[in-house]
Amino acid sequence: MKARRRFHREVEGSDPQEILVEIRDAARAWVKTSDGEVHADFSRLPDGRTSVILPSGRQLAGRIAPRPGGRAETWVGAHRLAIRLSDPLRELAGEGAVGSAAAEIRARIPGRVVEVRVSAGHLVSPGTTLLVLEAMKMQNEIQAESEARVVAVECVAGQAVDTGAILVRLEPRPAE
Amino acid sequence: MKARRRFHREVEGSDPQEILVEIRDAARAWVKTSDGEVHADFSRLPDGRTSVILPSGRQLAGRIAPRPGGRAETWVGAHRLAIRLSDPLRELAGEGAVGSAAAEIRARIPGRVVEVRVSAGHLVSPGTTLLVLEAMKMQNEIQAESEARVVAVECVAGQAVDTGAILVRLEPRPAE
Amino acid sequence: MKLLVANRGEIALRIFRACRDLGIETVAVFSDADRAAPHVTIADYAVRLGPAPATESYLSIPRILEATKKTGATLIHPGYGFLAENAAFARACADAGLTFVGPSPDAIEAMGTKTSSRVLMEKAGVPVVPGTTRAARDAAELADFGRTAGYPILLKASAGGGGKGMRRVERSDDVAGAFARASAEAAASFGDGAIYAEKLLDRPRHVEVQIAADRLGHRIAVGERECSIQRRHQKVVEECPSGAVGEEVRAGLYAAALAAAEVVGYDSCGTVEFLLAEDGSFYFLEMNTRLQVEHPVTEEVWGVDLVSEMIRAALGEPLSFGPDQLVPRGHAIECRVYAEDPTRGFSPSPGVVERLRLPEGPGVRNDVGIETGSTVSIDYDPMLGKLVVSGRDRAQAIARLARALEEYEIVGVETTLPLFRKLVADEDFRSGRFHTQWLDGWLASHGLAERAATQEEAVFAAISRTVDGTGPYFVPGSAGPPTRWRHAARLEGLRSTRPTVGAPRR
Amino acid sequence: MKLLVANRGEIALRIFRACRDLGIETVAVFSDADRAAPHVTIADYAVRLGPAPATESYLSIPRILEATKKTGATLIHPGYGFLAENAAFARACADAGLTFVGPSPDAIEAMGTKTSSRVLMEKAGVPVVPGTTRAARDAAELADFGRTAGYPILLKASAGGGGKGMRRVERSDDVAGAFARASAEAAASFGDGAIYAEKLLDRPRHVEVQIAADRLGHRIAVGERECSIQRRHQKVVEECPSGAVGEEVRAGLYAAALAAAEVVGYDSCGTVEFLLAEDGSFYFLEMNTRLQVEHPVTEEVWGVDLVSEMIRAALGEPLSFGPDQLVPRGHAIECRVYAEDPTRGFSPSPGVVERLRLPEGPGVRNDVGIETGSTVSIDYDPMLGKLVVSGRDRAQAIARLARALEEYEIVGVETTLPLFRKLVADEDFRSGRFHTQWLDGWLASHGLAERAATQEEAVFAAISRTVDGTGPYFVPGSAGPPTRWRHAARLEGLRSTRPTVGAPRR
Repeated sequence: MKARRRFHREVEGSDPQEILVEIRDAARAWVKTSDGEVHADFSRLPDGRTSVILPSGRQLAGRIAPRPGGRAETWVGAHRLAIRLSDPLRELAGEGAVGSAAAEIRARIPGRVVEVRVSAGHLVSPGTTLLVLEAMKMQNEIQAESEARVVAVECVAGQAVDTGAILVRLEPRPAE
Repeated sequence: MKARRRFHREVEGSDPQEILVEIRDAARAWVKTSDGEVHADFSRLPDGRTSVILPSGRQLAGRIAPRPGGRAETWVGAHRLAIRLSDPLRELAGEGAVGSAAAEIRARIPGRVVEVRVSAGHLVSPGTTLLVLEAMKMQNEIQAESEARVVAVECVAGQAVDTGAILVRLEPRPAE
Repeated sequence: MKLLVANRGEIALRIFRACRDLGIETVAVFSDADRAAPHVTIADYAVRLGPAPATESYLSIPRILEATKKTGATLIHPGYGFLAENAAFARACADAGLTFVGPSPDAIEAMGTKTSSRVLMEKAGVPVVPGTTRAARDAAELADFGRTAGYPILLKASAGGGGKGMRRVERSDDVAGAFARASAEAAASFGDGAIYAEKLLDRPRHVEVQIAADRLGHRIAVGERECSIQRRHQKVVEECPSGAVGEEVRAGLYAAALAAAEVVGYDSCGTVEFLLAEDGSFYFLEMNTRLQVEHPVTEEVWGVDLVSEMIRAALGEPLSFGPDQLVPRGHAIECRVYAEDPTRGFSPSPGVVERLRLPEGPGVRNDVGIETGSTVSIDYDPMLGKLVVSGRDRAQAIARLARALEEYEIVGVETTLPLFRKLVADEDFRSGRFHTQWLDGWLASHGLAERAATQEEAVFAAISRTVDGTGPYFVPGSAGPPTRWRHAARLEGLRSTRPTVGAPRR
Repeated sequence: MKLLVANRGEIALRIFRACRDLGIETVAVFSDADRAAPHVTIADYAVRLGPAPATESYLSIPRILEATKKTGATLIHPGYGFLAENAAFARACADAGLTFVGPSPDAIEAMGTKTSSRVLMEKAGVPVVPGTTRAARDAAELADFGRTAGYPILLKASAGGGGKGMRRVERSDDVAGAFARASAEAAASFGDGAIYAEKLLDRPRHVEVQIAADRLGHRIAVGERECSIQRRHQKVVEECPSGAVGEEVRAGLYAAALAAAEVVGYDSCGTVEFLLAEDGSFYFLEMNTRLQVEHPVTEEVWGVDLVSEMIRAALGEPLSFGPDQLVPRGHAIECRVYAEDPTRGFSPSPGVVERLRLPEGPGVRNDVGIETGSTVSIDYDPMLGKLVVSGRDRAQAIARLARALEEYEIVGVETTLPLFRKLVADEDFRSGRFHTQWLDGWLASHGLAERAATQEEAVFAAISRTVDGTGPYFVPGSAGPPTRWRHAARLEGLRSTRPTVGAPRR
């Protein structure tokens, strides 16, 4: 088993850090970061996780769980961690840019729209309730997360909506 | 999902009992035994077991675990049970005759072809190694299951193959 | 003998375990959403009720009674939620000649409407929170109460429980809107939109007393539980005993709880809930005439099996302990593990449980209703299970809770586990300084976002992704040097929900 | 602070859990056979020792000491087995400046040789089983003892434990052969072939007393355990308390155990084992100067955490309880789940654990060292883990044990679970009528073969096989008489590591 990959770790407020990995054999990986080079021991676990032992003896076991939209969750032990590893080679190969100017509020679970509180043109602030969605027998108030203007409301009260359905389109506006 | 199979339950000291099973749809099976006919509800469980609910409401969950030498263990709940079910139809027809005339040997998991041992025109017998596939760090010998002639080899040594990839095409020939 | 559990999830499993201990056969009922659920596949018998919606399955009295006929079940346990506090159901069971494992229909009815139970308690001399004593006809009636008693007030569903149909109201302008929403929610949850109002106590604790009783006249208070860690009036963490209760208050609570149970001739296991003010005064909230979600903390500390006792009592047998035979020991804490996203306002997170790893070892008890591969449906309450830890004292219980939470893995749906991991490290929680409004404030001021990876963890992630990319699990294909098309294959693998699905055929 | 566990399997996990409770970081060591084992993948740090054979890994003192240096571990816990009762190891740890979590090397040494410990006990006034007081030079010496004391006698390894190097001898003709075999076995197991002889008591019970002590002079007897269910002198089921011990005998056992511990200045957790005769007289067997496999039953009944106490004591802290603060409650039973085939003379059954489902719920504690997919190696003791159940009394504990055993699934290797399922239903076991030779007799007269499928189960099997055959899972042909071509299909399925490889689509 041999492989080599180059990752960029994206850290907010600073330049991405490069992490270079070479799998040397079935149990050894060579890793180069801005801190230097290390040899690490790794093992695939029977449940699909990977265990890595660093030169210090530090042992980490976890897995990368793929998610829709090309995302992946990084789990170490029982924790899901915040980390962004991009792969510049891949990006060259054609992955589209994620993110756009207009925010779309989507249903994260299937449910029924009970009430719509805003309409196009409304200015909303963090915490403003946009609409109420009933799901799993609970009334969930869907709220704005930032200062924004409502561009369009894409649902009506009483409507059943599926996961991912766009409910409201917002456009960012600067906080006053 | 439709299938029909006829089993002989071998019971020591008496004649084998016939059990006929027809899978009618994704959740219903029709079963005929010497006791009569019943419709049973079944469901595949996420862990690979099967749950069956008989007309009386009796629920049984368990699995058939394949074992060396063509044996299979029958587990119901936490118990492994003593039971012998043979399949006379399969014995008459041979495995290769089920379905189409030409058998396709496919990869069931992704791997790498290490070695190809046959080429088109070869006559093979049950147990003849057709090729060696490396997957999950193990070398797996892929063998013929019945008397057959190699129609085509669809892979080369060193090639990475994906789940479902056709490796070799066979055509049945009668046993001598 | 067969017992049918008219419920699902962890509580059905809990009751089945008690049945096995007592040598009683188990009968599960299920909706189409639950055909493959653990409560079905562990049962001796199982009967389909109907489609996923509860009204057509777990709330359908005729179908449940039909299931008892089909299987010959003579005992029926309602669990909690669904039909557990439905007097008509208890009556229908009795009419069908079944033994209902719970109190009499009259007791359920008397305690079932919060407004009428408050009147009952006042008569019995049990203190109640100031509030209206009947369902409000309109918002104006509630606003009247607000003016008299002073804001904030709390709107509550007469038929309610579990925080549903409950709304805190700060000023008279908000009464109408809150009434409408609470009433709609109550109607949806309980089939009854009746709402009444109570004065909101400042920083009270929720303390409740466990009652165990039989049909031979024995009735015992089996300790109290501390349930003040609540999110919007829904319990999140429960403990036994309560650190806020001294011996004198405890004696008062027991006496009040036994008086409440006495009034309705209570002869099963049940719980009397109180609000405890900072000055030690307490007020009757309601009596839950059923098995409580958080019963395990009492079981661990008091060494009893409440579900077995409940079944024995229903069969006419005496409690297996007398009032002086029980001695509490140590401390127990329960965390309710929900499929909710604590970083997004606890919105429900249905989906497939890709990976489940339960904590084990000393002081750990798991009551869960899922297994790896289970589908968490949007049709029901999103509770996955309960983690219950116990220890010699509260400090050891907390240490073990922290340890168990580090072992507890659920991947695939969002859960409340990250909340508990933060809570268990919180100084106020550790020192027991909290009240029923505490968690809402804590949540407003504490982030639950994922921790940023350390450098070591980043190295782990990079290695793991590289290994996955070349290994047999994640992305099919050879382990050779990357080329552009193979990268595409990896991306494809990442996008698919299952590691081996969707890669382009080569 | 970091603690290294010089062990593997369930006991390493048990000790790590105590470390987490105490806020101590965990260091695992492992052989090449255990790289992917749970005790490694749960640890904060992990260090490879060497190849699979224990002599090159878990028994290698230099490599273990090296691992403490590499990781900065200052505490070391030996678990049980391996180096747990090796005084040289304890000394080497002290010399390296490490804190050994266990008693002093002198105490280990004094109790390590059974013959010398017997002499010590006699001096301290603790009754010992009549026997020789030094290692036999030859068979004749043992035969002399047999003539004097009367047969049967028991040959035992001076350095021994766990039934190894032990032989029952019925008559003088058999002494020479038994001595040769016992000595060879002892040499292989302990590196010391010394053998002595004891009079064999008729139908005795094995009862042992748990000692908890610290380095400040506190020493407490924490109840007794009943370990009479043995197979060839190896414990199989353990309980707390012992049903054979009345208050008077119990007081005598505690006093004798404390006297034994006193003699060697014992300052950690340890166990003093006794044989209890039917008339209530008891005899010192040996003292195990380490954590005992069956310590959890004491923990459950007495509400203590013996491993935490052991670590605290090693750090110079006092026991966290006084002699009068502990009150036992209820009853606990432990079953040792081994990868052994009880239908084939308990031969080891290495292999891959295809499926593991642990029992859960009230009264169930799991201490296991495997997970689904784990490989059970032939290199080590085949214990997979321990099932520990507790209840209000022995009857409830037994009911819960039966329930837990019905939930406990291990597929892929043979285990002792079928034995426990039969035992738990046995009248003699249920009524507590057994002694150390009882199980051997029971096994000789009770079959453990699989139960024949009922007609309902046959229907299940037929449906399941049909569904499997059309679904994504591989099922080899029927279990009927093999034919040529089907045989090949089976071979093919078998040679692949996973059942789904390579079989042609049908």
